[in-house]
Amino acid sequence: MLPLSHILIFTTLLFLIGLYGVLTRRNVVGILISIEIMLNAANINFVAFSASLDVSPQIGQVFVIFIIVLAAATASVALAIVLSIYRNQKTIYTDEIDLLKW
Amino acid sequence: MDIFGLIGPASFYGFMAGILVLAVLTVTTRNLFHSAIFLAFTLIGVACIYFFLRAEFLGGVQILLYVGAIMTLVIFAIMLTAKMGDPSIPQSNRQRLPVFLALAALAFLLVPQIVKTSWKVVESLKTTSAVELGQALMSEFVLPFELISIVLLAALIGAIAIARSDQ
Amino acid sequence: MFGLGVLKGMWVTFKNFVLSYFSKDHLVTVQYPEEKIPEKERFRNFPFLIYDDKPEDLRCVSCDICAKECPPKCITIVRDSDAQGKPLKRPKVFDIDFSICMNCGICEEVCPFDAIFMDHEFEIAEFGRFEDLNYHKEDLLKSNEYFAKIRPQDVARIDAKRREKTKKTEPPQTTPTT
Amino acid sequence: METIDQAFVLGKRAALNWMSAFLPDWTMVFVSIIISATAIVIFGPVTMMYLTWFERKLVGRIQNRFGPNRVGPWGLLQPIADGIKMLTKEDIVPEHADKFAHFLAPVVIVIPALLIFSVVPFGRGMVAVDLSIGILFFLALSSTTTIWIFVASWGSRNKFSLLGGMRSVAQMISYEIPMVLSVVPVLLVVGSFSTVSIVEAQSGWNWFIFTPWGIAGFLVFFLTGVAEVNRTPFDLPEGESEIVAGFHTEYSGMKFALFYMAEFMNAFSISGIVATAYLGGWQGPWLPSWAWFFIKTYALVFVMMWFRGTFPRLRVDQLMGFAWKVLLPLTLANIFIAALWLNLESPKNNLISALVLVAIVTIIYWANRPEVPKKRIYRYAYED
Repeated sequence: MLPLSHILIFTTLLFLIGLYGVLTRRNVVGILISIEIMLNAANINFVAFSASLDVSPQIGQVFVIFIIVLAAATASVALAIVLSIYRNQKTIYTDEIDLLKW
Repeated sequence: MDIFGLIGPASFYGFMAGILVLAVLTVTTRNLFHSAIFLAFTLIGVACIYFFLRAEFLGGVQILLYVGAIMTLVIFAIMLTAKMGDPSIPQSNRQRLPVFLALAALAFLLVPQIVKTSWKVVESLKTTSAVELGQALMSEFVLPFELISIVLLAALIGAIAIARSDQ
Repeated sequence: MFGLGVLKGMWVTFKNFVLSYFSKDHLVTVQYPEEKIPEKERFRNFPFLIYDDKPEDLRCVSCDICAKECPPKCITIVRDSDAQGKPLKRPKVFDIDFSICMNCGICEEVCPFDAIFMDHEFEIAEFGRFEDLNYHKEDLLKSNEYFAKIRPQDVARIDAKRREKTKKTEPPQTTPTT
Repeated sequence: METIDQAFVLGKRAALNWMSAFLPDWTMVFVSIIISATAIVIFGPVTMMYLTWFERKLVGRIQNRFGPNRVGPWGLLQPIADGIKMLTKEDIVPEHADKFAHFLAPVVIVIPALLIFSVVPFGRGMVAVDLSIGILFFLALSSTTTIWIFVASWGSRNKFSLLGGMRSVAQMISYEIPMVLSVVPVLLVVGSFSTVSIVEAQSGWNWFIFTPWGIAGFLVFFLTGVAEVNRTPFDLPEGESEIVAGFHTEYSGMKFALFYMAEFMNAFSISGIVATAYLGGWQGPWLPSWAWFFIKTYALVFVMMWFRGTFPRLRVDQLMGFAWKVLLPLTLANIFIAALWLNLESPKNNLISALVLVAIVTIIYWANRPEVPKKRIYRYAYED
C-alpha cells in the first residue's frame, strides 16, 4: 500500500481545490458543489487515517457516515434556501444578493 | 508477484490524479451543468478511493447517497435557477488570482508539514466489515447516531418550510 | 377488493397470449403477401373495361360520360374513326391514370352501357410515377367471365338486363362493319 | 450432473489451464478477470438483443398478433437486423444541444448496467466478483442511472426531453427509497450484503418468498424494480403518448440503442437480483443451478413484459402516491415484521408475522381507500 503521506497530500490538494471553488464561484450552487468536494477530501482523510493508524478502524468510517449524512442535510437545506432566494431576488449570484448592504 | 505491488499503487496514483483533474474542472468550468457532471465523476472517483482503502461499505454508501441523491438535488437546483447558458455573465468573481496565490502558499505550507510528520503507521491496511460498523453505530456511537437522525429530521422539515412558496 | 382488477386484467392478457397459439380467433393477423383475406364481393378498387367474347368487342361506345363525370378527371377517351373519318362506336384511346384515380366508382355508376366496372385488383404498385400508372386500353381490358368471377351477383343482374335490352332491339342489331 | 452444474466454471478453468501453458504465471489473474469480464460484456448485449425480440413476440401474442417473424425463423434474426439499422442510421445532434452532455449521457449510462452483472450470481460459483457489499453495490449503481437520464434530457435542449427527465428523476428518487428498504429484511436475516451468501442462506426450499415478510418484500422489490427501469406501467419518463419519447426524444442511431440497451440490461439484472434475494437464486432441485437462475429470472422478465402488455400508464400523482403512501409504510413495517419473524421460535413466527402483515396491509389499504363520492341528489331539480 502506498504511504499515508501521499494520500494526505492528495486530500490536501483536493481540499484546496474545493476551497478555491468556494472563494471564486459567484453562483450559490457552484459554491455548494465546491463544498461537496471539500467534504469529500475530509472524508478520504478520515478513512485513510482509520485504515493505517493505530486506532479502531470503525471510528473513522463512522465519522465518514456522519459526514455524508450531514452533507445530505446540508445540500437539501441549502438548495431550499437557494430556491427561496431565487424566488425573492431573481438571482443566485452571491455578489448580487446584497439587500442588507444598503 | 511484483506486478501487483506495481499495479495497485500505480492505479491508485492514476485515480488520484484523475480525481484532481476532475475536481479542477469542477471548480473552473464556466457551465455549471458541466461542473455538476464533473462533480459526479469526482464523487465516483472518491468512491473508488474508498474501495482501494478497503472501505467497501463506504464506497457503496458514497455512490448511493452522493451520486444518487445529492447530485440529483444539485442538478435540480441548477435547473430550477439557472440562466447559465449566457456567456456574458461572469461565473467567477474578481478574486481569482489572489485566491489562487493564497491557496498555493497554503499548499506549500502544508505539504512539507505532512511529509515531515512521522505518522504512527501500522503495517497492514486495517479493514472493517459492515456488521462491525453497524455494531459501532449502535453501541459506541449511539448518541451521535440519534442526534444525526434528529438533525436529518430537522433538515427535512426545514427544507420543506423554506422552499415552500408562501401563498 | 383491492388488487383484484389488476389480476383480472392480467388474466385476460394471459389468456390472449396462450390462446394465440391454439385458437384462430386469438390470432387475427394475416401474413399478407403469402396469405390474403378473400375480397368481399362489393370491394371495389380501380376501374377496368369489360368485353364480351373477343377483346375487340368492347362494350364501351366512347360516349365520354365517364370521363366527364370523373371527379379527378383521370379518364382520357379518344373516339375511333374509320378510314373516311366517320366516327365509330368504340374508343381509339382509353387511358385511366391510376395515380390520379381516387376509386370513387362514379364511372361505373354513370356508364349507360355497363362497360366500365370497378375491379378487385389492388396490388398495382410501380416504380415510375408518371407513365407506369397510366393504364391504356389494352391493360384495362378484362373479359365478362372475369367479371362474373369477382362479382357474381352483379353480373347476374347486369346480364339479365342486357339480355332484355337486346331482345327488345333484336332485329336492328348488326355487327358494325368496318 | 455435477459437470453440467459446473459447466461454465469448468470451462473457464479449462481455458485458464490451456492458457497457462504459454503465458507467465502472474498474468493468470488478469486472464481470469478478462475471461469473466468478456463473458459479461458479451452476455449483456446479447441478452438485451434477445429480450427485445422476446418482448415484441410476447406483446404481439398478447395483442393477438404474431410479432416479428420475417427475419430468420420465428424472427430470430430480427435483433441483428435492428442492430444493423441502428448502426447505419444518421446520428442527429440538435443544433442548440449541450454537445458534451448529449454525447456523454448514453455512453455512461451503459456502464453501471454492465457493472451490475458482476455481482449477479448466475449459478453455483458463477459470480464474477463476490463483493462483500454485493446488494449495496447493485443499489448504488442502479441509483446512478438517474443522473445520466437527467443529463441526457438536459443536454437535448428539448422541452419534452426535459419533462421526461424531470419525471424520471422524481420517480426514481421516490422509488429508490422503498427499493432500498425492501431489501433490508433480507440483509437482516442473512446478515451479509454478499449475493452469494444470500443465495446460500436459502438452500433447500427455504426461499425467502415463502415467509410472510418475504412475500411483501418480494412484491415491493419487484414493483420498485419495474419502476426503476422505467417500464410500463411506470414508464412516465418516456410516455410516448404524452411527451413523445421523454428523455431520448432527441437521440437517434446508436446513441438511442445505447439507452435501449441500458434499459433492457437493467431489466434483466433487476430480475436477476430479485430472484437472488427472494426466489432463492440458483437454488432448486434436479436442474443445474444456472438453469434454475435463468428460469427464475426469465419468469420475472416475462412478468415485466406481461405488465407491459396489460396495464395502462399510471398518472403522476398515482405514481407518487403509490411510492410514498403504500410502498414506503409497507417496507418500513416489513423490516419490523422480519425482525419479529427472526426473533420468535420457528412454528409460531410465521403465523404471528403473517397476522401482523395482514393487519398492516389492511391499515395501509384503509388509509389509502379510494374516495368514492357520494351519489349526488339534485334537490331542486325535481318537483317535490
